[in-house]
Amino acid sequence: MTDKPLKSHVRPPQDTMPGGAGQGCPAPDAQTRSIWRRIMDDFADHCRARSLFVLHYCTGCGAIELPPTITSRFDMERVGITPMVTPRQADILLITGYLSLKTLKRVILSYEQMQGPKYVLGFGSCTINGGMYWNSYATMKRLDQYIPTDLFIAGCMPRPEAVQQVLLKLIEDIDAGRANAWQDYYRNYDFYLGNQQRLFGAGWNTPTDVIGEARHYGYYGPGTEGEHTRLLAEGGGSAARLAHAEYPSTALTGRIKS
Amino acid sequence: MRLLADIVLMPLIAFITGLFLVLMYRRVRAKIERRVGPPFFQPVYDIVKLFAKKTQISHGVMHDLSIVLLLGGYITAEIFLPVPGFKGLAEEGDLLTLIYIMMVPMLGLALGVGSCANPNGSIGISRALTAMLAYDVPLAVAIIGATMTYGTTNLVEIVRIQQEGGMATWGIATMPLLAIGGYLAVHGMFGKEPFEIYIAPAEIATGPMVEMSGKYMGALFIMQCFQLYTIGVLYVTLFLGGGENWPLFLIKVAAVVFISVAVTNVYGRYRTDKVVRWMWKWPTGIALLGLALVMAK
Amino acid sequence: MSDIAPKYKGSMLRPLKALSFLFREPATLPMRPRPAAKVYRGFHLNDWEKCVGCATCQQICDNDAIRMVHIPALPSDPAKGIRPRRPAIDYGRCCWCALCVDICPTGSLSMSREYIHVSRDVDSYFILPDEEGMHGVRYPQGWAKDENADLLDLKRQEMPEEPPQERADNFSEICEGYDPQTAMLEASRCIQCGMCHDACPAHMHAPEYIRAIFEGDFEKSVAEIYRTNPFPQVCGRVCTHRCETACSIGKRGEPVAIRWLKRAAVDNVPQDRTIAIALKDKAKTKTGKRVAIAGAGPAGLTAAFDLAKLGHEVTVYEEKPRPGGMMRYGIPEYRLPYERIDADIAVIEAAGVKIRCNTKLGRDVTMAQLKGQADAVLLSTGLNKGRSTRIPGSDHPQVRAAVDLLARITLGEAFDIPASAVVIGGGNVAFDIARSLARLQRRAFGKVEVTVLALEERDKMLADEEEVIESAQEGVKLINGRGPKQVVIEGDALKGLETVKCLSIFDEQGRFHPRYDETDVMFHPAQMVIEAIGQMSDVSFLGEDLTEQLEWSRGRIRIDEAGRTSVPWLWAAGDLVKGPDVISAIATGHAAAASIHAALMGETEAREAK
Amino acid sequence: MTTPQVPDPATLAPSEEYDLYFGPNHPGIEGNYSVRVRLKGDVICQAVADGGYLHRGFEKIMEDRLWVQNIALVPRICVPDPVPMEESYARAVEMIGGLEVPLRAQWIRVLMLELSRICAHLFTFGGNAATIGLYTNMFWGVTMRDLFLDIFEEITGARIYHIYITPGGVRRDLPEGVLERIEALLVELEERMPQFEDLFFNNAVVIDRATGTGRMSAEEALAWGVTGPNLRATGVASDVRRDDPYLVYPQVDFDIVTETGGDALARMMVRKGEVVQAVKIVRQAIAALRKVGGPVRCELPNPLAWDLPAGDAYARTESSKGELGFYIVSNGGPRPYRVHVRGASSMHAVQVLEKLLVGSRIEDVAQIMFSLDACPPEVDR
Amino acid sequence: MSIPARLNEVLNELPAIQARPAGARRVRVDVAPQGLPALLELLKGRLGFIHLSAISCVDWIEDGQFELVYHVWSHEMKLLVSCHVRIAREPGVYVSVHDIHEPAGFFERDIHEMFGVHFDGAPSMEKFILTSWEGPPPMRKDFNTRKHVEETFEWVDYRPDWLKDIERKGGGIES
Repeated sequence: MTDKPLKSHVRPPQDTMPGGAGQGCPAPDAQTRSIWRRIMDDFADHCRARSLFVLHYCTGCGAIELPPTITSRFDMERVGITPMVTPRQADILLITGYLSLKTLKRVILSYEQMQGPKYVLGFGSCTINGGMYWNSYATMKRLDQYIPTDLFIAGCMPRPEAVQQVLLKLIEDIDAGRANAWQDYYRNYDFYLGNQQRLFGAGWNTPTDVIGEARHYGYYGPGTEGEHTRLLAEGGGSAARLAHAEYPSTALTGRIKS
Repeated sequence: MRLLADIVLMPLIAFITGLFLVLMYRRVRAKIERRVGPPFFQPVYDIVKLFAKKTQISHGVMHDLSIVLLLGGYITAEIFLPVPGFKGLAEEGDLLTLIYIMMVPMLGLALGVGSCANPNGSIGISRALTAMLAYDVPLAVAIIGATMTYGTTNLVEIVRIQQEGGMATWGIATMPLLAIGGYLAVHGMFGKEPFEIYIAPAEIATGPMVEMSGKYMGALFIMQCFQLYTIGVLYVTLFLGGGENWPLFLIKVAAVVFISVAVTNVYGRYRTDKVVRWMWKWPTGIALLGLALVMAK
Repeated sequence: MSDIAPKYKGSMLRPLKALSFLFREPATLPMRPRPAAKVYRGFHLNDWEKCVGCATCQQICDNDAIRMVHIPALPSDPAKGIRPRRPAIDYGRCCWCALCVDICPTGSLSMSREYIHVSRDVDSYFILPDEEGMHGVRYPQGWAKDENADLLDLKRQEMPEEPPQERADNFSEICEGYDPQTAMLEASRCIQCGMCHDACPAHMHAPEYIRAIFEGDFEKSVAEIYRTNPFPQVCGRVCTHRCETACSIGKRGEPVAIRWLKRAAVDNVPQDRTIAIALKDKAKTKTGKRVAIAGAGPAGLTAAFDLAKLGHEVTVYEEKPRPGGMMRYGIPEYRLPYERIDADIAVIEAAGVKIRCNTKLGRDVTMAQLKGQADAVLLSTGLNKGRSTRIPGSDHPQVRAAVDLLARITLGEAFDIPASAVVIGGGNVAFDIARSLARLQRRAFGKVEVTVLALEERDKMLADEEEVIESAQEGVKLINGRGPKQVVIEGDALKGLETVKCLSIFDEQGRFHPRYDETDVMFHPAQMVIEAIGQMSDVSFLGEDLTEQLEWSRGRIRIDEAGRTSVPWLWAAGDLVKGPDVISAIATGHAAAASIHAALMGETEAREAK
Repeated sequence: MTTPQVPDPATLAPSEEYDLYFGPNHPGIEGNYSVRVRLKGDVICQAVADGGYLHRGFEKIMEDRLWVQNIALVPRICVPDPVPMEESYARAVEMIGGLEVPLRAQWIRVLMLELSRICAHLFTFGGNAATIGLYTNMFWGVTMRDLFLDIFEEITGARIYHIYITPGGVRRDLPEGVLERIEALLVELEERMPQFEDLFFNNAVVIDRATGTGRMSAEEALAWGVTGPNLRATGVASDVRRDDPYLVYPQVDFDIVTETGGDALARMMVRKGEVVQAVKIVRQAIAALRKVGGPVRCELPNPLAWDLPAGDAYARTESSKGELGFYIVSNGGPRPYRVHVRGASSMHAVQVLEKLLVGSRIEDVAQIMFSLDACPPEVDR
Repeated sequence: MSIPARLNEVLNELPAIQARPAGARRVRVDVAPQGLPALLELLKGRLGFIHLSAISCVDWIEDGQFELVYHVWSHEMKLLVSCHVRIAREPGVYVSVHDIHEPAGFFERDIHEMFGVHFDGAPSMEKFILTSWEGPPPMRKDFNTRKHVEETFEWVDYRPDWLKDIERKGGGIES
């Protein structure tokens, strides 16, 4: 917690997440694409919506309702949802409730290792405004400050049917091309990084080169770099990236592929 | 020209059949687990989704090359398989060529995983190679027995012999012990429980696949389709009389795969050393016995 | 490991039995939400009709998930304990424990069986629950409280009382008061919602002094009481306790015995400590200002106490031989023993207030004299004359005013105790005189013949419920729904009272305008008829000049909010301006004192500024 | 765009040692937990448990809440088996405050505890099977458990976090007809048990994998502080329900299930036996509840003004994982002065696990952890 | 409720020990800090108190003391003895009983990171749970978690439509 930047982090104005109930998050370039691209994208979205791999990571207590959701009684494979083992293979990151700060680091790491399009679902009160553990020194309070979150679901913890509904809603959003919150991580990386640094100190760093990826994939926005990302460079840039050993996850890292 | 068409069509048919086999695998599994299972197009959705990923992590040239080897190996293998209505290169190649080609993907995978620097992947691939060593012994015995029985290594010839003689000349009738031993080896080749040591999610986090993402993962999914199909066809060719016509042929292939994917659901996985010992004990023993019978004839 | 023979062998074939599930029905449920269980703890429901905005849910909430939202459109009624606010729930905090439901004093909160809310809009997780459900779809009710789940204690601690046979012929105090232990138990029932504070005319800090009692700190409790009320002994016994009417616990159960707790607080602190506590914030310096107060009732003495504490020199003029006003001369001793009034007044006197008794305004001292002696004058002479029904025969000498008789009883002045009497009126004063008379009758004749004739029906009585019950125990008869017609006089002797049935009391505008069924006549034989239908003031002492100077409004002196009259040096307080009851009198006393102080000090400042 | 500095096992000589992080994001880990293992080949030569991923600071935030408010917090300490948490907290408070729990409430609590034990064990069967690739059993086990969760929902209004047991009793009486439905469910469980036997407990592959895995002797187990089913699997018949009985357990007839193997298999078998015993206890509770009436909670003061007398108490409960302890200190105030939770897994999820892993192989890590039934949230608290 | 004779006998052998029954199968023993290892040793050796159920730490900040409570259980006697020791809050150092009861290692490590009590001779005093925590030991009474949270995190400022509507009409959230 040393020398944390204590500035209040207001999301930059070039916000790509208009929010609003049911509005989802349409891609910014939705109207400018060619017809052929649109057909292709619609087809891809159609398949994406029907094949979702959930990262097998029990981050918090809500994970206890995942086995029922996945298994026979509520069988989510009916809509193509299966658990997957590593962040590399997964599409959905379920944040099943509270995140201790120690876990939050791993979650951010796992999230960065996932390949876009990727989706984050926040379970229950704890991910929205601190929930049950609002006065605990050990847990984070608002998930969407640290990683872009597609949907929240009310409950403590949400029961399998509720999990089912959030997944169905996500499918609907993907199908309609509205679930693009993940691009916001690239476009407003400075915002997210700033909040992360506030918790983990200015020396916080991850093995993934988010700015480089943003440039490469064309998600670079005015909010990608800022005062917080400068701290990354000051810390020695990529050389200061944390060794995997300190923040283990099943997946390691690799290079950007065109 | 005909060859060119075959080269395109045979892998395509293999792929489509493979998709059905994957669907069957997942549906069977779901049934035994007391649930409904995935929708009809699930295998397609999965593959398209993976190829439509917008970001992609690579681990270097070897990683990319491995995918080429992986898919290339199987696509080549498909062309060497004797299937009804297509000639491909089945006439030119033979059983041994096919076996060799079928090893290529695994080696390709090993190559790719090696460049990922993930210990889980490395352990997985070493396990996969160990498993290969284990099931290759009974498989080799079975193949030797089969070639001795049929007197040829030419796959087209093997199929022709069985089809001309009717069901009584099918490998499963003429050399039942070899067929059993061979089937156990094939089950090992599928990599299903109790021999599913190199994926083992709970142990090494899916082993070789741990660093695979997006298109690479998609390639592995396609490989799974080819794998089920290829191994199924190989067994059908050796022991079940090959394909007289497409419907019958597909039924046979599906039956071979079905038994394997059904049985896998009721066992856990053995340890690596136990797999080797078991493979070298039971299937190999049975196959050797079968071989002895064949030689005695 | 191999040294132990394996106990279990296992089979390769038996697991294959599981393959039979290939041909069985799956256990999978249809892909739609199931209806939740009958007691499911889903989203909150709130019955806005029942909810009073007491915020108890907010207090019990583990997670600080409940916020009270002020909604101007809702009715607000402090006297009934209703606030225009409702709980809003933050589903970014809620843990669905339903403790808020279990504690809700009104029972308005419950939980529905609705449990799905999916959105990426964080704002949609903050909701104001009503009966409509989270998405405007009514779901059946889930978790609601039952007897076992209720976290509140709806029964108050029993007040030990003298049994009727022991108290019926004497004037000793009926209620014995809580002992400290019982008081603490009773105090523990309080949920600190503060409705009592809002309802109290004097805005007493009831939650604070109850909390102090719960903590066993009676001295702190007394200190809290003295912030707003210098008559704890009196109010602890005879207050009209509007606080208890407003009490949230009273919505479903018996309200917290706030009045008895006040009594318990002062009863359990010695008098010298009480004085020390009450005078802790007394000003060290004198202001040199003098204030004269006419009438040593609760309003006058309250103002006197406040002003004396602020450093003014205060003199109170009282017509009767002892100070206390209606508290002493209007309330029977069995309800409020005289030494209790003395105790409260002793504290006030200790603050430096001078009380001159037997000094009747207009007779012994004039208004002009007062004005000459003091910088400000406060009138708090109260309502000292009984109202008359003015029915035929009401001018007979055996038709008496209740206040008059009660004062005589206190003064010990003899009067002929009638063997039978009827009391006209249904308020507390009617019962006071009826029960006093009953005691005297029992002492004199060994039997009781007192009848109370109330205009109201039994369930709408103005008097306190315990008055009605206790008087019945003591032999007082009560007849409801009767209005007086005439006093029956034969010759000079009063024979009794004729009454008619009362059909309705108020007209459409809500004004007092009773309608009678003149055909339904009843005769009540009695030797004495007592009128207890209200009091009025006698302000003849003002003198003509002053009466003309003053502005009047409906027979009362017109005053501003703080009690100042149109004459700059004159204030008025107590029953003269509001009430009649003790706590309102105290409230007006405070207001007048504050106003007088501000005026006096303002003058000083203005002078200093020059 | 750099790759991290991690030794690549493929480039190391086979004799060299390397570290492998097992978890927290790993399907072979129960919950959110991590074990760093040092491997030589695929044999573990050192294991270091790394917890705290589920740390919420319960003990601290409980000091910040009223006695009654804490009932909402306690079940969250151990998610798979929440009822013993509620019971322990309530009992410790009752011990300090001298509260008498009505007889009916005691029986209801026994019913809840044993149903929760069945749930937890069914869940563990499933997890245990999944670690060795027998996913079918996991699906069956979780599905069976879900039917019990329906019963919980019916009684308490929630599937997992029941918040039902409160100091002095339980929050509300059982709903109409629930006893019959429990009975029917027990019958169904008994019908299913042979299927589990066929698939899992008699499966040669499973037995091959579990025999000798993570073995400890009775002496070791006692010295290491192992409790519960894990201790009983080494042959020590120790059970808090018998040794330090609470509620109406002295009146309950049940056997303490023991095994002698001390390995993963024995632990599994003990749990199987305990499910059978739990069914027996639930039946007795149902019979008793049909006879015993009366209130289900003693009189409690207003929760907003409840000062528990000063004192301390240590309540022990037999949870599905072992001995669960709640040490509560009251300084006479409205909130606990100190709550210390001895998670039932604190021993076998950390020290014991570290010891058992040494010398075993990488493929057995998950199995050992699941067979010990380690519950990370109650270790991290 | 009384203390079993066998236990009394053993307790009498040690100086400066106060014991009293504390409920069914519970005995509370207060012992001076230097006497605890001997007490545990004796209980373990003579009466079979081999199971260390837990070590609890209580921060009596007003007394400037930490209270350590060792809960030991005897499978033979079916009795739980809670041994209470009070040590000075500063510097907060005590001895490890790991050599007598192996489970002590876990609890001592836990108390070390939660309260900052150092145990001499413990096998590990490394952090286990709070590996990335740099603040004071959080279970100490002088660490205010609510204050810490308010300083470190921000809450959602909800602005739903219904609230805006009410605010327009002059209402709003009451503090």
